[in-house]
Amino acid sequence: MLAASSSTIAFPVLTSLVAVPLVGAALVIFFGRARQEWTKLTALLTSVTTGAISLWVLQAFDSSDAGFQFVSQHEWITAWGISWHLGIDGISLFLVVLTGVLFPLVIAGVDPHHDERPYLAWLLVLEAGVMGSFISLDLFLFFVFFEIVLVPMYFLIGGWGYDQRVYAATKFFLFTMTGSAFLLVGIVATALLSRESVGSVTFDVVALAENGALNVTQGRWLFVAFAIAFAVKVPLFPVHTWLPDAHTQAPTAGSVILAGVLLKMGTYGLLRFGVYLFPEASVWARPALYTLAVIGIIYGAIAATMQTDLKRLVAYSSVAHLGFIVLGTFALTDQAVTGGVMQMVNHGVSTSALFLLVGMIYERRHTRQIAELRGLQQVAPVFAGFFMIVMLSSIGLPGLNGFVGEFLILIGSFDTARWWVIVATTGVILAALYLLWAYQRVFHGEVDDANRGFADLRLREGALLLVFVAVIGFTGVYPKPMLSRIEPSVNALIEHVESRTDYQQPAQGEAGK
Amino acid sequence: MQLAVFVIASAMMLVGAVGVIIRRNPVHAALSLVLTLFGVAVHFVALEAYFLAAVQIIVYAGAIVVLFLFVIMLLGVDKAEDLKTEPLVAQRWLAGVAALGLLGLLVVAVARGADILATRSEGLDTAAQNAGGDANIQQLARSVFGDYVVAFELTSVLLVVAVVGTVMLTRKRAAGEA
Amino acid sequence: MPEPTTLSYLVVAALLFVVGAFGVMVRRNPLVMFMCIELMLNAVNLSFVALAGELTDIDGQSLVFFVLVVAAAEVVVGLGLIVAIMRNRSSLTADDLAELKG
Amino acid sequence: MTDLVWLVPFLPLVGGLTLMVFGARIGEPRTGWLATLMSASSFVLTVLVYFDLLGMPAEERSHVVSLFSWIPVGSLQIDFALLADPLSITMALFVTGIGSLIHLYSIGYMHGDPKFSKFFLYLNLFVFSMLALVLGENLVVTFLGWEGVGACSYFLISFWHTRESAAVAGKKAFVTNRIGDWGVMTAMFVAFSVVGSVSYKAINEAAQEGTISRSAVSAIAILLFVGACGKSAQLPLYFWLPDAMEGPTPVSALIHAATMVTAGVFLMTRVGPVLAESYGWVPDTVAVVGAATALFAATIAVAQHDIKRVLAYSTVSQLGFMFLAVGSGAYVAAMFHMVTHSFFKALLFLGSGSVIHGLHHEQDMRKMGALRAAMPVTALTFIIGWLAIAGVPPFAGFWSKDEILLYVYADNRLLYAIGMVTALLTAYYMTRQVILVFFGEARWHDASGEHGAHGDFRPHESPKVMLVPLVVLSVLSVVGGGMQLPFSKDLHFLGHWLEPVVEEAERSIKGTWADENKYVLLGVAVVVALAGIALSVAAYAKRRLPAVEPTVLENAWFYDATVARLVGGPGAASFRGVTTFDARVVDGAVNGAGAVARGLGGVVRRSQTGFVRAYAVFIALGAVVLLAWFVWRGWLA
Repeated sequence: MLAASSSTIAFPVLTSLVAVPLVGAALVIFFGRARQEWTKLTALLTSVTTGAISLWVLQAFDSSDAGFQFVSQHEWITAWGISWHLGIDGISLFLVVLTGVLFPLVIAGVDPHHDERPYLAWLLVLEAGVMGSFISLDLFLFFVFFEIVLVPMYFLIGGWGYDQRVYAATKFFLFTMTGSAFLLVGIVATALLSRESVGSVTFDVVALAENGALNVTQGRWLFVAFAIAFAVKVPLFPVHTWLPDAHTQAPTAGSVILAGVLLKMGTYGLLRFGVYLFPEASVWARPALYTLAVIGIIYGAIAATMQTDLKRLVAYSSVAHLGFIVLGTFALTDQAVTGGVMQMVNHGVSTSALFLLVGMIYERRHTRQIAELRGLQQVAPVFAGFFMIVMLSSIGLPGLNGFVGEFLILIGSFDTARWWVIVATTGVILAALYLLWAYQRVFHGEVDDANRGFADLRLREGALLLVFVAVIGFTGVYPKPMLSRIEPSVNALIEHVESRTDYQQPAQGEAGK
Repeated sequence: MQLAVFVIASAMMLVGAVGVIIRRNPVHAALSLVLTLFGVAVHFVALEAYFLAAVQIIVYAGAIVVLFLFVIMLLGVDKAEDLKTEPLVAQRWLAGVAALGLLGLLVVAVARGADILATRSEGLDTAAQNAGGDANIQQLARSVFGDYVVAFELTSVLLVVAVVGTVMLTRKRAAGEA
Repeated sequence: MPEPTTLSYLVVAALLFVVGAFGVMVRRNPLVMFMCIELMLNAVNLSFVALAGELTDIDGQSLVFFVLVVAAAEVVVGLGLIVAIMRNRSSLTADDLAELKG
Repeated sequence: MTDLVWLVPFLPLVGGLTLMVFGARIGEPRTGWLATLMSASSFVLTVLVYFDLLGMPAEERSHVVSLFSWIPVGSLQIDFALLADPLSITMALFVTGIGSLIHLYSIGYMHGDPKFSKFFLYLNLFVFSMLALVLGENLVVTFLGWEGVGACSYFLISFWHTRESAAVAGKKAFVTNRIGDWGVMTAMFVAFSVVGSVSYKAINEAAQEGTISRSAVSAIAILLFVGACGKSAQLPLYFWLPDAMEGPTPVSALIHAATMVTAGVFLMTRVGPVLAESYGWVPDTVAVVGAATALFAATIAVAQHDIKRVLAYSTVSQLGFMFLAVGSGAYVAAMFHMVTHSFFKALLFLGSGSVIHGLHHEQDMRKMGALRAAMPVTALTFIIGWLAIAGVPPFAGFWSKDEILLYVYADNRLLYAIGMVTALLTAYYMTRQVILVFFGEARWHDASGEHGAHGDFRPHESPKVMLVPLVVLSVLSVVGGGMQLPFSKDLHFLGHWLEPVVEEAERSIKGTWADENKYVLLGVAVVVALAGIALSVAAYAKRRLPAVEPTVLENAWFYDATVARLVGGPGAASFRGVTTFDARVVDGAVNGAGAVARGLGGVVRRSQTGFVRAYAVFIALGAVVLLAWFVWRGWLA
C-alpha cells in the first residue's frame, strides 16, 4: 500500500517528525512500567531527537524556494484521493521548529505532580499531532492530526490540571469539537465539489488550491465552515471563552503547549487552508475578520486588565495577541502576512515563557491570585528580571521579538485595513497597561510575610528561561534570517490570491518615488 | 392435500407459539416451542426445503430446546411466573398496540406485494421442477460453500467464540479472582 | 382444493412473528423471552424459505442456514449470561435487571 | 571617524549588558565607574565625530551608517542605520556629555544603595536607547530608542519599587507614554503607506517636493506630535512627569529634565520639513499646545512644596517653550533652548539632589532653609542655575528664551504675551525656591526628630564626585548662551552648524518689526525676569507681599486628580463592565447552551427505564412506524 512515490530525499524527514514522538510515546507506555527511572529519559530523548530533526530541517531549508520542501507523498486511501502528503514551506517552517524545540524544553523543565508515565506519553502524542497538523498537505490527513491533538490535551488538562480541570477540559473539548464538525463538513464538501475541476476526488491541498474551481457561493460557504473551526481554535471573539478556563486549569506544561503551539493551529489553518483554498472568499470576508480581530485585540486586553488570576490574565492577553495575527493574515500584504506568521512564533515564545513563569510562581506560592502576591522583586530579583524581559517582549518593546511581528502586521495592514489598524494600535497601549499593572501588583511593593519565603530562580529554571530569552532577544534584534525564509512563501501565497481574484496588493509610496 | 398440510402445520405452529407466551411454567413453554418448531419444519418440507427441515428438527428441536431445558433444570427456575399482574405501567397495552399494528401493516404489505410476486414468477414449485429431490441440497451446498464460503467460515469462528465466551462466563471463579 | 400460495405462507409467518414479538414484550422470564425470540427468528426463516421458492433463488435458503447458526450462537451466549447472573440471585425476571436506568 | 558612529550607542549597550550579567559580581563602586567610563567614551567618540563633521563641507555633513538590515519584507526595507548629521550629533553630544556627568554624580548619590549596580545598568541602557533615538536614520530605529528610553524611565522611576507610589508612578509614566507611542506608530504607518519608506530623508524629501498629499503630510506631522506630547509631557499628557520624581534624583536630572523629555522636541525638529509643509493648523496646534503647557505648568510650580516637583513643573513649562518655538517655525531656537535647558535644569536637579542627599532624603522645602552655609558649593551652583532659568543675562537661559520669544512675537502676539507671563512666573517660582531652600531661617531642625534613625542630623555638603558635575554644569549654564548670540549673524554658531538640517527661521522674520527691534524685546525680557525675581523676593524674603499659594495650584488645577478619577471611576467601571459581559453574556451563552443540553437530557433520560421489555416495546413501535412509512409510500407509488 505505502508505495514510495515522489519522495525527493531518501530519508523521510517529515514523516519522522511525526513518527519519532509516537514511537517515544509507545516506549514510555510499554517499557516505562518496567523501567521507571528511564521513563523521563526516554521521553526526553525522543523529543530531543524530534527537536534535532526540526532544527536540521531549518538548517537545510532552502530560503529561495517558495514552494513546499522535503515533500513526502504516499498513497493512502486511493479511492478517495487521500494521501500521506507532507511538506513544509516558509509559513510552517518556524512553527515546526517552535514545536520541536518547545516540547523538549517543557519535558525537561516541568515535572508533573503524579503519574509521570501517562503524562509523558500524552505529551509525546500531542507533539506528534501538532507536528502532523503543521506539515500535512492533505485535508483529510490534516483533519486527522487536528483532531488527534484534542485527545492528549483533554487528558492533560483533565488529569493533571487544577481544581476545575474537568470543567475546563470538557469545555475545551466540546468547543473545539463543535468547530471541527464544521471543518469536517467543509473538507468533505471541498473535495467533492472540486471533483469536476480537479478531475477526481482528492483531498490534496495543493491540487485543490491550484486546480480547484469552486463557484463564488460554494467558496464562501466552505470558507465560512473552515473559518468557524479555526476561529474556535485561535480563538476569536466571541468563541474565546474556552481559552481562559483551559489555560488556567491546565498544568503548566499544558498551558505552555496550548499557548505556544496549539493556538497557532488556528491561525495557521486560516492561512494555509482558508486563504490558500478560498482566495475569493478570503478577500470577501476580510471586513468581518478584521472586525472580529480588532474586537479581540481590544476586548481581550480590557478583559485581561481586570483579571485577578495571573494565568487568566495571560490567557486573555493571548486573545488580544492572536487578534493581531488574524488581522495580519487577512490584510493580505507581504508585510502583514509575514508579520502574522512571525508573530505566531513570537507569541509562542513569549507567552510560553510567561506561562512557565506563572507556573513557577504557583509552584512556590500555590496561588495564582494577584492579590495574594506582593513585592516579589525584593526577594527574587533574578526571577523578576526574567519576568520583566518576557513581559516587555509581550508588550512589544522594540529590540525584542514581539515588536517585529506586531509592527509588521500593523504597518502592512494599514493600506488594506486602515481604520481597523488605527483602533488595533490602541491595543498596544492596553498591553502595557494590563501587564505593567499586574507586574506592579505582583513584584513591586514591600514584600509581606506570606511572600517572604519566595525562592529565587533555580539553576534548571534559569537555564530553561535563558533559552526563551535568547530567542526573544535574537529575533528582536536580527529577525532577517527568519523573515527571509517566511517571505517567499507568503509572497507566493499572495500572488496566488491575486491571480484568482481582482484583489491587488497595494503598492506603497506610489505618489513618492 | 397441500392445503390440508398447510392448515395443520400452521395450526401446530401458532398453537405452539401461543403456548410459549401463555404457559406460566417455563418447561411447558419450552415444550410448546418444540411444537412450533415442528410446524415450521413441516412447512419447510412442503416448500421443498428438505435440508433445512432436517436441520430445523436436529438443531432447533434437538439442540436448542434441549439446551433451554438443561438451563431451566440447572438453575431451578421452573417456578411458575405470575402472568396476572404486570408491573410496568401500560406495558401490555402498548405491546398489544405494537403487535396489532405490526400485524396489520405486515399483512397489508404482504397483500400489496402479492401482485408483484405474481408478475415475477409462475408458481411455488419451480425449483422442484427444475431439479427434483436431491437438487435442493446440491443447490444449497453450492451456494453455502461457493458464494458464501467466507461467511460460512466466519460462522465457525462465531460459534467457537460463543462457546469459549460462555465457558468463561459461567465457570466458577476461584476465590480472590475477580 | 386451492393450493396454499406464497402469500398465505407470508401471512402465517407474520402471525408467528407478531406472537413472538408480543411474547418478548409481555413475558418477564428471560428464558421465555429467549424462546419468543426464537419464534420470531422462525417466522423470518419461514418467510425466507417461502420467498426463495417463489423467486426460485436458493440464496433465501442459504440465509436461513446462517440464521440458524447465529441463533444457536446467540442462545449459547444468552443462556451463559443467564447462568452467570443467576449464580448471584435467587430468582430472576427481566425487570430485575434495570442497571441501565438513566 | 563618522563610520564609527555606531560605537557611540554601542558602548553604553555593552556596558549595560555587562552589568546585567556580571553586575552583582563586579559590585559597588566599580560598576558605577564602568558605566561612567562607557558613557564617557561614548562622549569622546561623539566629540570626535563632531570634529569630523565640522571638517566637512556643510552640505556633506550627513552620514548614514547602515549596520544591518533589520526588518526587510518586500517593499518595506528597514535598516538598522544611524544618521550622523549636525542635529543628531548635537543631541548626542549633550546626551552623552550630561549623561556622563550624571553617571559620575550617581556614584556618590547612590552610594550604599543595595541595588547600586542595577541603577547603573539601567542608566547605561538609557543612554544607549537615547542615542539610538537621536541617531536613528529612520523612524523605526528612533522608535526603538523612543520605547527603550520609556522602558528605562519606567525602571528608574520605580527603582525604589518597594514604595507603592514609585511603582505606581513608573507604570503611569510608561502607559501615558504609550498613548503617545500610538501616535508615533500610526505616523510610521501613514509614512510607509504614502512614501513607501520610514527614513527621515525620504519622508522629508517627499514632503518638500510635494509628491505626497498635504493631508498625508499633516497627518504624519500631527500624529508625531501626539507622540511628542506623550514623551515630552505636554498637555494633555503631561501628568506623568511630576509623578516621575519618585525616581532617584539623578534620574530626574538625566531623563526627566535633560534628555528623554526633549525627545519630542527633537522629533518635531527632525521632521521639520514635514511640519512646515502641513496645513497651517498643524504648527499652530503645536505652538498653542506648547504655550498653554508652558503657562499651565508655570502656574502650578508657584505653589509646590516638594523641591523636585517645582523643578518638574518647571521642566514641563520649559518644554512648552520649546514646542512654542517649534510651532512658530523657530527650530534652531528650540534646539538652542533644549541644549541650554538641559544644562541648567540638569544642574538644578543635581543641586536639589545634593540638597536632598545632605538632608537625608528630605524633599519638602518647608523643612529646608538657610542651607547656603552648610552646602556652599551646592548653593552657589544652584544659584547659577536659578539665574539661568530665570532669564537673567548673560546666563544661558536668557539667550535661548529670548530667541524663542523673538520668533513667537513675529508669529503671534498673543502667544508672545503668554510666553512673557510664563517667563515672569518662571523667575518668580525659581526665586521662591532658592529663597526657601538656601536663605531665610533654617527650618530643618524641626525635621530632625523624624530622622532619629540617622543619628546626628546635620546638613552636610555632598562628596566631590557629586560636586564635580555640579561645577561643570554651572559653567556650561553660564557660557552656554555663547553658542547662539543675537547680536550678529556671525555669532549664530548653533544656527550655522544646524543649517544643513534645519532651516534657520531667520528668513521668515526678516524685515518684520520684531527683527528690527529685537533689542527692545530683549530689554522687555530682562525687565520681566527682574520683575518676577523682585516679586518673589518681596513675598518670601522681605515678607512685604503675601505668599500666593492657592490650593488649586498646589493640586495642579486638579487636572491629575480629575484624570485619576475618570480612569478610576467610569474607566475602571467600563473595563469591569466588559469583563462582566465576558463572564456573564459570552461565557454565559456557552454555559447556557450546556445547561440547556443537560436539562433536555434530564427529560429524555426518563425514557431510559432500564427495563428490557420497555425497550422492546420501543423497538416494536419504531418498527411499526417504519413499516407504516414504507406502506404509505407504497400506496402513493
